[in-house]
Amino acid sequence: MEEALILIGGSQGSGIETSSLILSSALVRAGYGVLSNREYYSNIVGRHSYIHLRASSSQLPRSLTYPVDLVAALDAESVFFHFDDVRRGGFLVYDRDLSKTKLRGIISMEPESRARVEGKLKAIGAGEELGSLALALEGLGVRSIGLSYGSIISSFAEKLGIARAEAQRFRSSIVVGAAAGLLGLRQEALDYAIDRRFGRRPALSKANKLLTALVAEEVKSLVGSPLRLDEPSIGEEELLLVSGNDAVGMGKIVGGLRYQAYYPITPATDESVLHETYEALRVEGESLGSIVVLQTEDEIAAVNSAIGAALAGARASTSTSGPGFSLMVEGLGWAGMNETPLVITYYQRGGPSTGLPTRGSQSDLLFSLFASHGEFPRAVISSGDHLEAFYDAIWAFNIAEKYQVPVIHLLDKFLANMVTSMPLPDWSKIRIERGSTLFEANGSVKRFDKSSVVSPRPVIGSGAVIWYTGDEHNEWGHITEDPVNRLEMYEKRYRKLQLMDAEIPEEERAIYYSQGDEDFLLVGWGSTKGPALDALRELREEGLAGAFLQLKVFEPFPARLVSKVISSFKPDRVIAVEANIGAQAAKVVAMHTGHVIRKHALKWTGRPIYTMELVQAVKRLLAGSEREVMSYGK
Amino acid sequence: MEEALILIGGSQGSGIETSSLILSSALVRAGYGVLSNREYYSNIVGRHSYIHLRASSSQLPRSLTYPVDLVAALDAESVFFHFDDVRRGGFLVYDRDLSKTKLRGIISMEPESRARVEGKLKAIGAGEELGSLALALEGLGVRSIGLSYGSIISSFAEKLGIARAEAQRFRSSIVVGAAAGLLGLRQEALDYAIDRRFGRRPALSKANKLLTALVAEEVKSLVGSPLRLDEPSIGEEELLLVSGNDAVGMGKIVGGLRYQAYYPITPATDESVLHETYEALRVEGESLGSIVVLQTEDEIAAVNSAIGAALAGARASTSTSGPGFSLMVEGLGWAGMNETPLVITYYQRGGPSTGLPTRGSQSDLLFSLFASHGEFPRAVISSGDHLEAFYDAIWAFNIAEKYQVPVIHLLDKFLANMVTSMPLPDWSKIRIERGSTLFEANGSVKRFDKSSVVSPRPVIGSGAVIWYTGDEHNEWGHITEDPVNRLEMYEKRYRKLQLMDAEIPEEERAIYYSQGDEDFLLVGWGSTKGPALDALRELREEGLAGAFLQLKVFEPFPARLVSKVISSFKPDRVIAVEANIGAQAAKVVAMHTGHVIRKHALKWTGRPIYTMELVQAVKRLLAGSEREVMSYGK
Amino acid sequence: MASRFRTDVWIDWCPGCGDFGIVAAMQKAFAELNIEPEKLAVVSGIGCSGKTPHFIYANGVHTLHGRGIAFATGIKLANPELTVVVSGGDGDLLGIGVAHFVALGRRNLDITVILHNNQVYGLTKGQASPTLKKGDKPKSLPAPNIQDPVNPIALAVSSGYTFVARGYAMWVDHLKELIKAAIAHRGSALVEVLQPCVTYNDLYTGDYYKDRLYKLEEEPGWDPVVRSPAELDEKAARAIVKSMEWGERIPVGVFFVNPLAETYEERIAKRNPGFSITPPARQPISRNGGEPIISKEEFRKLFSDYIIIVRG
Amino acid sequence: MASRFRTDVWIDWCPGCGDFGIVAAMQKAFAELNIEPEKLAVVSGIGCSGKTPHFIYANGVHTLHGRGIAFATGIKLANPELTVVVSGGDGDLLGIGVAHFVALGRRNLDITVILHNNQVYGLTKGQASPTLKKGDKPKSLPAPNIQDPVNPIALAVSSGYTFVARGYAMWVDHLKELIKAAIAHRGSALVEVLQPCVTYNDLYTGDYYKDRLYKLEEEPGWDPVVRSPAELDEKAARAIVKSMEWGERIPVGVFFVNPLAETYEERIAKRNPGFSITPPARQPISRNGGEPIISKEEFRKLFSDYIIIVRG
Ligand SMILES: Cc1ncc(C[n+]2csc(CCOP(=O)(O)OP(=O)(O)O)c2C)c(N)n1
Ligand SMILES: Cc1ncc(C[n+]2csc(CCOP(=O)(O)OP(=O)(O)O)c2C)c(N)n1
Ligand code: SF4
Ligand code: SF4
Ligand SMILES: [Mg+2]
Ligand SMILES: [Mg+2]
Repeated sequence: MEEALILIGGSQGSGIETSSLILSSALVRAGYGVLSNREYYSNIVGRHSYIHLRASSSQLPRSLTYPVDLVAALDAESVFFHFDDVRRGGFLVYDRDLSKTKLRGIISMEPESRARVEGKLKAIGAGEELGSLALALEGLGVRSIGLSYGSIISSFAEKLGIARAEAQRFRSSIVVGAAAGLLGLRQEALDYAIDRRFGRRPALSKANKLLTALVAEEVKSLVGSPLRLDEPSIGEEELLLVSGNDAVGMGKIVGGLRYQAYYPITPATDESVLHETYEALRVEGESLGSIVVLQTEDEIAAVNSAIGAALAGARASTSTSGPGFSLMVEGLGWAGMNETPLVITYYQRGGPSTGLPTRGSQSDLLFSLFASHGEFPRAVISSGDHLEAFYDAIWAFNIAEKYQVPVIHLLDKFLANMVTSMPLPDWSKIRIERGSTLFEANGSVKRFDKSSVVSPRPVIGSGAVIWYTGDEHNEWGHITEDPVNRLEMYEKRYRKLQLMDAEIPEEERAIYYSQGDEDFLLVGWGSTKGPALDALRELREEGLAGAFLQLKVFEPFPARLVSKVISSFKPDRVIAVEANIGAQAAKVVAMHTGHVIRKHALKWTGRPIYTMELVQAVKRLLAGSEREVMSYGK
Repeated sequence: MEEALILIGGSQGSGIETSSLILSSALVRAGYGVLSNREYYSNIVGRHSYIHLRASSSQLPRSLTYPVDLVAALDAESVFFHFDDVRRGGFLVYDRDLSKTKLRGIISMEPESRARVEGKLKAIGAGEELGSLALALEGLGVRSIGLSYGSIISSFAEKLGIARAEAQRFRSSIVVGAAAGLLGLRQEALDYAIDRRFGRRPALSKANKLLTALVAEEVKSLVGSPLRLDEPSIGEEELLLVSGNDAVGMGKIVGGLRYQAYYPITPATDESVLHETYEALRVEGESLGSIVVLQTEDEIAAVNSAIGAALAGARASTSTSGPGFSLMVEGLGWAGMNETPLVITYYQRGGPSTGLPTRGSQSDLLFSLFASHGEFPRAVISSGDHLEAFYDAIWAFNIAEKYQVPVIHLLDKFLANMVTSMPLPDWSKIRIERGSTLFEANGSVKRFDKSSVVSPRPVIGSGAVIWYTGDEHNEWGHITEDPVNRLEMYEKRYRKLQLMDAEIPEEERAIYYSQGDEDFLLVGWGSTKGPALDALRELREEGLAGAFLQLKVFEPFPARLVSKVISSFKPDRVIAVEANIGAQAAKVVAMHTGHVIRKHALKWTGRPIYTMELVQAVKRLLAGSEREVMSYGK
Repeated sequence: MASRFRTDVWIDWCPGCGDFGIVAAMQKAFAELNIEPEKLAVVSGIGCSGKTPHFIYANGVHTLHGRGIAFATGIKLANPELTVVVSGGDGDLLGIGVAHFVALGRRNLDITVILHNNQVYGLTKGQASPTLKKGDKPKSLPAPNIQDPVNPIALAVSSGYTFVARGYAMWVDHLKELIKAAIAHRGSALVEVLQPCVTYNDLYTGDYYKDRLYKLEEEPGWDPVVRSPAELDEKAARAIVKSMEWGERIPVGVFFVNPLAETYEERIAKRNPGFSITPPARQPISRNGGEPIISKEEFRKLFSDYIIIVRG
Repeated sequence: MASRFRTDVWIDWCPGCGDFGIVAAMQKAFAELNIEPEKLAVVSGIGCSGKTPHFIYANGVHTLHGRGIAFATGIKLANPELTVVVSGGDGDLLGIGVAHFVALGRRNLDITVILHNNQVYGLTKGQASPTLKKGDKPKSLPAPNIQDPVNPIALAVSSGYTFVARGYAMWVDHLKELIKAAIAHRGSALVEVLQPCVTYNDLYTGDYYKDRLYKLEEEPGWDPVVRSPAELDEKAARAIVKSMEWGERIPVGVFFVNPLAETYEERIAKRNPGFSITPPARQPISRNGGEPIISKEEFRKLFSDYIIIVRG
């Protein structure tokens, strides 16, 4: 097979994240491209979670889709949740010991979900028990592989010479072994992956290797390796295996981050944890610098202390998601008023309010564009994939310092938690641009000199003496309410929008994917990029040729380019693709260009947009529908 | 004269607010309509402040304009600031004792302003001293009336039999007397106004009456009453003399406010102070209810405690301006998520950040529309004048409860601090509509029953048992992450936008002022209404017939009506009039209708839009200009 | 019966979590106090602890991180007839929400706060909370904590809470009694609960507490109650000093009670007697199906200071 | 010379305002400590007090209401070589900003906080601030205050500030010495200043303070310094008890000093020694005019845990 789609399910806390990491590493080691997403509840232990993974022999995957080739379940709940995610001819690996488990016994399943699963079971004529479901699936063309996880653990314990209870700790490796067996993954790759994860604790390495090998063999002996992937043809010699949080975190570090403040929040925290881990920037015993990472008392302190650090000259940022950003907007305005290079990394999750804390959305675009009272320039950049996120993290700092504006780097939970095999960034594309930041200066300086739109910025500690205030101020940074100063200073700041618009190429702010022959256009942003491009590829195979316009920078908005592209299509052939209900990017387009995009493919269940549902949605939209709501995913 | 324009200047803390109140009351008593604005620095004592007042014999004025007929100055700074605000043929009343005061001696004047005044003095050939300026003005056709305030106080002290030092306390009444004299205002009206203000302290009443009469006589003996107003023809028997804060505060009380939380902030506090004063709702010893007014520890507590009160069934609100609202957005989102009838009264001031705390703007429209992460319905209502503000305060509660949405009532500092003579509201227009709020219920209730877009809302304490959470929830208000529930519950909430749009007549959301013969259109909102209508009247006299479209409700936006009106004009004959730099309402129009309004008359100095400058701006825009920036006012 | 206060929502805390004990104690306390679920509001912030209201059959308001007290304040003031209990995490109440925590004490509003002190941010995976001691390194931290802790008891006493106690999540019946006393007390009450977090906190475990906890009420001569105004400062100081005891012996029980202070409700009612007659939230605001309760004539009288009789 | 620290911005406080004394004391203290204005950052919140930085010739950062400490924290951590002084109102620091006030103490970061305690919100026209006592009715209040006050000294000591003092705005030289000591102290320092607000507060006036204030240093036997770890709790408790003294006699001077505690800077440097070599804000982040300081090869090594060598 050219590619494989795998779903691994188990309860929160049961180890499937590690399993997925090992499986992904092994696949990458063996030459495949990998993309995986993790879905989980806002819960520490007990609720259902799963990994949805795509491995490809021919490319680095950029989207996920259903159905999958394999569901490997650690518990009964995963089977009840996902049995209908498997394709005909696909496989289900489950724990035969749980055959008698009844749906109604799964207390961790929310009543709404349980009721629906119940209906589904009825529909396919399955009984309430797991065993009966496995049987019914066979009838539907899904091959159920019931292993006795208990016996596996027993024989594993015996072989390793450890107690059975201790052996249970390794239980999650069963699904890794099963997947490896079905995929025909070579053991060297698996061992490499396990060493990579547990290398510093050889006993764990050894145990995991043994258990996965054992299960892989058992599975192979039962069914062979029916999901064997084609020989890989990707041709990378090394790949990073990173989440979106990691990619941004690394980008910031390369970009010169020296101060990161945060208050814990899903799905942003992991980025700051990476910074904590690398705070000493130690390479072979030598330190390349030091990053201060401060866990603050709240997000208000996070943003404001980051502004303080920026005033002192550090590249400073804070990372958060919606609830945290909502608390940061007053600080954002101060930064805008004081022309401070602040970077806020904003991972959108399902809102409003606490919403779906561990699920994704693209519902904060308009908020990030207009947050805080009054008017001031800002930049808002959204990244379409991990590699973009890496570069954009650096770009955000450059824009912030060159134009002395706050920059919001907009990401989402999808990207944050998806783990991908990413090529090493191209160093020739990376520049550090600090604009007119001054580290040496002397005595009192007009911080807000009106003679240029961007005034030289001596940092505090440079030797200059300067003043800042959130009040309207004169060139010295002292308060003044004089109306003429107000007129000019306000406009000086606002003009930076024009300056950015003039200096940053529109082609970097909106990316047009076209072969020139398309008769419809998808307009999307952020993590819709992958599914949109993949959907277009599929649609083209079916004879429907569409182009993609990726909106990347929303402020300064590339209005001319966007206008040009959109007006080259018939109005009823332009479709906005967004993970929200309001078609927010489409609103921004209308605001800047007057083009009202009337066709929308939307999703707001908190789960990613999958390629196959987007394909369907686009077809229906092209056939006349005005609005398609996607909703696949548990 | 049909009307008079008066400017009274003095330093902050010197009593001009009281002077203006007395003068206004007297004018109203005498049958005139009055509108006045107060400009002041963010300072307690010492900086320059002034009142700009329009009195009319034929109507209740709705805008202010320059030049004025009279500048009456309590101090030298006021003369230096305002000498060029007087029309040719107009009057300056000043303190002759200060003739030797030099511009450079006025330390309270900001350097930017001083430099500009210096230039102006040079330009008219005046020297640095006040006396020299007064002289120069005479040459320019302004009649300078130099009174010795010192001698006035002395003879007043003598007449009253009090010490000279004590007599100084009444100094600010000199300008009242001077204005009264020039206007030929009858003493009965003045006495009435003074009694109204000091009635409970007869000694003060007596003193003020004496001093004003004394000065009025002196002025009359010098120049007569050259600014005598025509016989009034307005025909109201009673009028309210209220600020915008008062109008909103009274509206809320009539609307049933029972809980008001606030944290002090200009220019919102005065509304809450009114509520504190009237918390017992006592009429002739009998109490009609009780309002809890809570000064909280911050704005976060203000908004969230108001939500709590709303859950318990009280009509609850909080009032603030930009910095406070910035801290409220997280709470706003919770209210949206939980379908809570919360009213936030939002007085826009000059931003961004602390900005110009005591000046006005219309720069928070987009923020109020998109504040808080995630998507949820809200209503955003802006009032065009005091009477609207009164009715809208009630309307806001009705919408909030009928649709169970947070409502933002958008006002601005201009309206908040302008004092006007307002007719008593028409009781037949007032309804209290509480929608499906339930005060009696029983046991556990599905608070978010999906069977209707707006579910019945039992208040806490009604006898029901209900749950709320900022997380996505099921019909019972319990957390669920189920994707199908999410799909439906999210849309249930969002549909309220459609429902409001369907049920609230578009004609109440956008008001079209037209005689049917216009060939250009002004589009404005909030307190631009008055200047826009008055400017149109003047323009019509000059043969330019324009219509006015007042945008009143921005969410749910009256897109069809607005589209219809705008498209009935040539695109280059549509002009947005706004007190901001971004033409924010125009952006909202584009977002909803695709109509891009390309001509803008804008002002962001923090001072109100004056009729005469709008007239000029519109003329230039009609003649081809794309953008006119207004900036009149000190 | 406490079961009356159960819901059928599955409790998704980690097996063994101390929060189970807290909910059980709350349910029992409500039952024994004979509170009607309809007249009770349980308000929480965000965190593992924040989920509490969903597990209790009573009006439940699961609010924002750190803001439970602010919501509760509005509920209570709008309808003082309700019993209002706030349940929150240590991060929630003492970190992001500490301004409201302090403000409640200063008001002495009749609300009971139950503080789940597990020394970590549970729901975000075990970061240090404001009560974790400097130098402590529970398993979820990569390096020892470098901030000093806040002391909830001392902070509460000095903020003006008039009932301050500490319980232990695993001593459900003892905790229940503290909660009952706190609710019965008129004024702001804090019950800090030592709550083992089995997943992230391997320092302050059940084992840790087992040998160290002792009950103040069993301490000879311990009398936390302020019996005359003159005693106030001394009793407060003693409570604070007592609260510093943390080591071989850790006290639980009642640290401080001041029954003499006026509640906020009483303070308001003094100024505005109407407040205590009908709760603001339950006053009629309209009549005849939509007319405002204030007629035009009453408006005229109420705001006569603003009205000018024109004699043109 | 203190005049070196003056600016030519007109000071627009009310004539007679205590804030004049505070600025004068600050300027003198800076001069006598020989601090370079270029290496000094004066950070404030919003209020009358918030305007302070504009009147001082040194880097000035006039921030948001309640947030001065948060800004200052970032400045100090990014460049620990700077002297950082926060000047804020009582509403600012103890009301809306109290979470940051507490957090600073918990960190013991080397920042000095000067608290303008005038018992009112000056700039918004005299509402009660968190330090106003219950029952007090200064002329700006329509009715007596109904909330209990917070005690800044007690709160600072219990939050972990390692230098805690109180001065009086009108005793400029005495105050100056306190400020000097606070700045010289390594760690979080609070100087509360009793500051008459002549416009709104007619209770706590110069006259009021005149006969009541006394200096702790003149009190026989008063020793606020913690000289060994064993003394810590006792000295802290004594400071807190002392701070409750408010009536016929009101103490000013140093309440508490703990020179033994590690500063936050030291705590970080332990984990990350690079921090104390070059301040983060002053480290080069690029070379050759734009290349990142981290080369691709170094990136590969730094993040080797994330790199997979493909053996396809
Ligand atoms: C404004 C905001 N910031 C951050 C979060 C993320 N968050 C959720 S729970 C939590 C901490 C919970 O810790 P604690 O209050 O101690 O409660 P526990 O989970 O330990 O019961 C945080 C930071 C949030 N929900 N809202
Ligand atoms: C977020 C926010 N809320 C409210 C205000 C309005 N405000 C300005 S100054 C002030 C109070 C100042 O009191 P305090 O901190 O005691 O300082 P003082 O004026 O007494 O020196 C307030 C509430 C603001 N600027 N920002
Ligand atoms: S993480 Fe800790 S506090 Fe949260 S449920 Fe688990 S054990 Fe309880
Ligand atoms: S209002 Fe009070 S604190 Fe503010 S400047 Fe005047 S006297 Fe000083
Ligand atoms: Mg906790
Ligand atoms: Mg103050």
